[in-house]
Amino acid sequence: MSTGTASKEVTYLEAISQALDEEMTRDERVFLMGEDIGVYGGAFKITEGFLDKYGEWRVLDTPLSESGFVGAAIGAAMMGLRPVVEMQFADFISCAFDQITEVAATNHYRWGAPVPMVIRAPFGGGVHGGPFHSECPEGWFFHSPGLKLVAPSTPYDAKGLLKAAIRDPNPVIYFEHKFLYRRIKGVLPREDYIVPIGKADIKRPGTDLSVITYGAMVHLALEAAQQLATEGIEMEVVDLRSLMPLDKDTIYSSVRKTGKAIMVHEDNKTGGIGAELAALLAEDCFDSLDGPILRIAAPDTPVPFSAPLEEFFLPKTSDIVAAARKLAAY
Amino acid sequence: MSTGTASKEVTYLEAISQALDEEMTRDERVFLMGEDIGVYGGAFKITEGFLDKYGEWRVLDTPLSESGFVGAAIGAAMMGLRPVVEMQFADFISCAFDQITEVAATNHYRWGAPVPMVIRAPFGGGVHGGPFHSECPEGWFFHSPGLKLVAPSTPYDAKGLLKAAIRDPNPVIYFEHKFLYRRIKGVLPREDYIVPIGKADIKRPGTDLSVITYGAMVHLALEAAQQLATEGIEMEVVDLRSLMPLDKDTIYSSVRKTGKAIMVHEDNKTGGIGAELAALLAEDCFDSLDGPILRIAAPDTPVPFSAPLEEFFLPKTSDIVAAARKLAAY
Amino acid sequence: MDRAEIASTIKRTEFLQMYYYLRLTRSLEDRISALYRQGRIVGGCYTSHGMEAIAVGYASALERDDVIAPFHRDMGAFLIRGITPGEVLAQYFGKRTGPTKGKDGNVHMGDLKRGIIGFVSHLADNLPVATGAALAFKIRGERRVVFTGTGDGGTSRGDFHEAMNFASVRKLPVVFFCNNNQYAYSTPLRLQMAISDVVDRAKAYGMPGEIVDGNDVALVFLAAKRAIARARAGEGPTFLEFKTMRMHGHSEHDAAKYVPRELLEEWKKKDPILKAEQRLIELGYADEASFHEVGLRVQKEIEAGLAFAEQSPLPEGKEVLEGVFASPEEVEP
Amino acid sequence: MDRAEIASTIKRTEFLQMYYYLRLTRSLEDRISALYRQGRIVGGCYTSHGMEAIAVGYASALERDDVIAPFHRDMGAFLIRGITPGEVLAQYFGKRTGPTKGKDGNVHMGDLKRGIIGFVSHLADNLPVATGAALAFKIRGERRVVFTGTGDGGTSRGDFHEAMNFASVRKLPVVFFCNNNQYAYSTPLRLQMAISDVVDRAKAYGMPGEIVDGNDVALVFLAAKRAIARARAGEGPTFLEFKTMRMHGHSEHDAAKYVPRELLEEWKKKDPILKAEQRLIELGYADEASFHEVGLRVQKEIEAGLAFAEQSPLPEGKEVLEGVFASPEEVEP
Ligand SMILES: Cc1ncc(C[n+]2csc(CCOP(=O)(O)OP(=O)(O)O)c2C)c(N)n1
Ligand SMILES: Cc1ncc(C[n+]2csc(CCOP(=O)(O)OP(=O)(O)O)c2C)c(N)n1
Ligand SMILES: [Mg+2]
Ligand SMILES: [Mg+2]
Repeated sequence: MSTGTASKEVTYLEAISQALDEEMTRDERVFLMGEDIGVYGGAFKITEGFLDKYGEWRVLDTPLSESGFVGAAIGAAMMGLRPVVEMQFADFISCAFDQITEVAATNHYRWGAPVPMVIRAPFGGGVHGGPFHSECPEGWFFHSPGLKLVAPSTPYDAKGLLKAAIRDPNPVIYFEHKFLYRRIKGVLPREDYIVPIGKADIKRPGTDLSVITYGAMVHLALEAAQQLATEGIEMEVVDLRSLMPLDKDTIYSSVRKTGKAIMVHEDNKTGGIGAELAALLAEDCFDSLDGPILRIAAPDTPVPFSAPLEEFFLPKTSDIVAAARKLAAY
Repeated sequence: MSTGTASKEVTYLEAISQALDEEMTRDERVFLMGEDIGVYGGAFKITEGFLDKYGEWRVLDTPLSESGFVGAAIGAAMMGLRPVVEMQFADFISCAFDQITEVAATNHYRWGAPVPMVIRAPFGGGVHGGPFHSECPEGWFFHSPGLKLVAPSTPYDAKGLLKAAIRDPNPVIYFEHKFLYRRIKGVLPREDYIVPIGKADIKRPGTDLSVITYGAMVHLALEAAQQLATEGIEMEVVDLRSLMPLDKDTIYSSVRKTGKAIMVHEDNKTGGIGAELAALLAEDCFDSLDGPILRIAAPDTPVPFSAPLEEFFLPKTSDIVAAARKLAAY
Repeated sequence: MDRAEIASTIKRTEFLQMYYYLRLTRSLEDRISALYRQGRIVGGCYTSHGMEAIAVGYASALERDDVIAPFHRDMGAFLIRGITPGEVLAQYFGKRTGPTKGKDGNVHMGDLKRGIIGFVSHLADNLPVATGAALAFKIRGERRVVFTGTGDGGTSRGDFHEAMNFASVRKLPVVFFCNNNQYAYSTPLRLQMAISDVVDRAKAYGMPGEIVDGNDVALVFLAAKRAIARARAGEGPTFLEFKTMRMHGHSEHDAAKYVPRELLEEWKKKDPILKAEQRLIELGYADEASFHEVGLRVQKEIEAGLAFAEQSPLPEGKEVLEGVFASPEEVEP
Repeated sequence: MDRAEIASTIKRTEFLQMYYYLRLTRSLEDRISALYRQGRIVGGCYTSHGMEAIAVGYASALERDDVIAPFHRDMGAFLIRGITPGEVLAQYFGKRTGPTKGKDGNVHMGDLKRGIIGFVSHLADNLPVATGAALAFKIRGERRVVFTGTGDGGTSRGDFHEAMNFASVRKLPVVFFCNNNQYAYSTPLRLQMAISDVVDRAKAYGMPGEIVDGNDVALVFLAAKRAIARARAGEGPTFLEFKTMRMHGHSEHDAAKYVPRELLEEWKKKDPILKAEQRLIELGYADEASFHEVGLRVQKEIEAGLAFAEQSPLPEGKEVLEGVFASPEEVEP
């Protein structure tokens, strides 16, 4: 999938690297911390070459201690720097949970000190990573006031949202989907741009129903929409991009237009972001609803390792198509 | 509020103590770990006298290390013991988050070893505890497959659910509401009993609408129901008791009967358990709904310290009454 | 350390200033305890009674530009950094004029302008944060130092380990202390760790450590000075164990029956204010009359503070909704 | 340690058994690496190449009833506890006959019946868990011991600290080791900690520690025996630092360009299999011919295992939904 062909295409992964590189050049307060991001360039090579370019005090390899370096990022942010920390895999964010939810998230509320920092969290399955290299931890942080959360689905959004996150005065968790790293390409503007936090994007307009999703699932939704179009069902694909804050305006106006909504995420179903979306619609758009609000999500289990299990676990394009057909006919 | 007067009443707090005491006597595999639970009897005195009765190897004062002792409980549980650990305040459970969600929750799924343990988490506000002695952390764990969660509202449920939790072969987080400790009394059966995990309880039947709630909010809902009855509105009060698994049968049949539902919890609104309940109803009971699904919850902020702030923050009986009136008239 | 040595390293005005803060801390916290017993303060109430020399000593050793990430028994440090008794009492009353505007309570006071990183209840959580502040100074090449610490109990937490380790690896300008008052709530040291000197914890990080009499403000001050100088010179972190004793219950609601009375009797003799007065007299820096005067001054300031706090407005309920997120202007210079 | 001393403490059969497991580990992991390069194994692929003596040595020192909570480079320990090469390969293939039935991958193999606590990726998480298993033995008065460890990197995590501390305070029957192979992924020891011997970490807990040549299976075995005996006697935990070197990349995808070639050359000479063969010959326990025979036997077992794994069924998709919760029967005796 690509968003253009005129100029040189970059991958989702390269878009992330570019954003980091440009922000570090633009603003000397920006620096990076994480495991193996220096000489190794990071587990996914996002920061390859950065150590040479920016030196060991702006590209810090840390000891293996997520709580320690997230805490350090908070302190550095309060002193005026702009730390961007990398979780080697989003799964390990659980080790820093306390610092994120209790310190970073509440700091400004409690005593007014902003904590402008970014945590990059490579998340998601489809890479045969098993239970601890595939997690979607966004649901936990979605329920932690004081954090902003973003999850881009394209190179354009990946770059623009990371820049916006770095420039935001608040702690932002940036969920980058590992499955998309090298699979999704696009052409990026030459000039500096950001994608504002809190704005969803209609990735495909439609009139019959709305699918609301984010991350890797956006591409499944687009595939599904294409299939459905051949059957005469026009599905609107709303890419949240920002999970916190939610762009309620865009979500509500889409559903008010179509009257029907399907939430799709790769995260476990129960208590996921889809639940909040459904609840918002059931409360605020009830009169516009022409059918039940459906959710498609992973079952409530850890992410399994074996291929047939992971295949079963992950939401599929066909799941979206089937749900959309059912709902369209409602 | 009391559930009987014939025999001696016990507080919610005493009911918890009784459950622990009786289970320790019944089953020598049961033992306790936590900070200051020994000679001090626990911050809330739940285990007062236990050290003398059961000795220092069944009532273990631990170093100040939530991750360490939760991890230790997991190991002891796998070796056949039945640990019950106390968080001094539920707020500090964030320090043990990784052990709970990554190890305890996934262990049986991944390699089949059961982890029969209980984490007692004194939670909730209304006690002027400020941001770190008032939290409702249940939403995070609700989104972590492999954990069971319970939250009793009465002494009867408190005792019966704690016994059920201790006898359960899985990790169970037992949310005990600090505000109820000494404020709620009831008479308990003489004989051994449990309240099964996964069963909600209709605390007051009604026909016009359903309020679905748990913990301290149950008492506000009951007060609201009483007020509403004087206006001719019969509100059914569904006390979830178990947050995971949810008793969908009871919830659905209540809402199918009344056609209207209000979710109430003290936890932050966004991404709380109320969102999942609303989503379930919007998906599975859509045709029975005669109005929007309303949610009453704390705003999306930390729990503030100062009296007028906390008063504003916590859901109130009047909020429930107002919402119910609005919904009844829908 | 003998008289001459101290006289040559601590100036009279410096010592008198510390004495003033010892008395101010003691009197302010005694007043807070009394207000608590009267039911006029809700929520937790942790004091540094009998341990005042630690916070007063280390905070006096810092420069204006330095930063503290204090601990729940460091009232003296807040006062020295410029939080007034009135603000402290406003904080305890949940008033809008307290440093957290009623959002948070008691010793959870933070204020970047005064170089104070706010404390969170989760013990040792502020150690990594302090380390990060020191990292910022190192990255920017500033000669500023961060002073942070926790209790003996707090040293058992993982965050203590991760912070100490990272600070050592990167030789960050941060000083860690442990306020070893023998107990963590009811838990005695022997159930907290299998070592008798907390300072041994530092060996795991190749970090120099020192045991200091935490009840002697002069010694605390000088040890802090040495550690701060080391940090400022780029030589890395130091760990200071201040030996002391918690003289009240964990919080004012706790009668601390688990503490042997003899232990308290013994430590009462080592009271830091008494000790400071002995030193001041020995040094010829002050006499009984001046102590009395300080007492009067302190009382007056506390009464004025109390009046301020009482007259201050409570926040309005709807202020709950303010401040979850920072706005861009707050971070731009 | 000289020949006579070893001869008097390690029996011929014991040593030959360890040699067999060294060879089995090496060959099995070499085969796994080859399969990985052929694209037949997906997911992470971490081997103990060049470090086999550690897991083989310590697991050989344990009794049947003891328990291990291993680390991601402990293949030898899995094999000694009875996981067969076929099961290992089935695990790597995601087959239903692997110890996790396809739910989890690679070295994440657990089986309570064989005394193995499964590994989770989050480094050091299994240390508190191991401590808890030891606590269970202590509470029940059983003379069983738990053996657990992590890498040099893993010792930087808070959970390492909390586990070591708790085990020491309660003198639990657990042995901790650090597999110090100089690197954590690409991170060299000097960026991981400000000490050069990881064993210094133990001083923070008042725990005895020992540095052991991790490439000499005899020395590993004997050090493990001593620590296990101490634990079994109720004298508490020990920390063993096994000095070694990671000879492959972090995972098979990693070319480890960040490791100086000379370092690898140097350590190649200390290969644990070579070292074991030298010892066996010196002791008169075996000769070249018998080494060759072991090689053949091992190859045959691996081929059989591979056939087993290949023929084993994959799980069916819907098995995803099974096993989130345990049923009551599973915990009742
Ligand atoms: C992570 C965490 N767990 C538990 C608590 C509850 N708690 C508050 S203070 C305290 C004891 C602290 O002891 P210590 O660190 O020695 O400090 P002291 O109060 O003795 O000065 C405990 C257990 C907490 N604040 N944080
Ligand atoms: C908490 C956590 N953070 C990050 C990782 C990713 N990771 C896997 S292995 C590894 C390096 C481990 O180094 P070490 O502990 O020295 O063991 P070694 O691989 O060298 O044997 C890292 C960073 C992880 N597994 N767990
Ligand atoms: Mg203490
Ligand atoms: Mg290593």
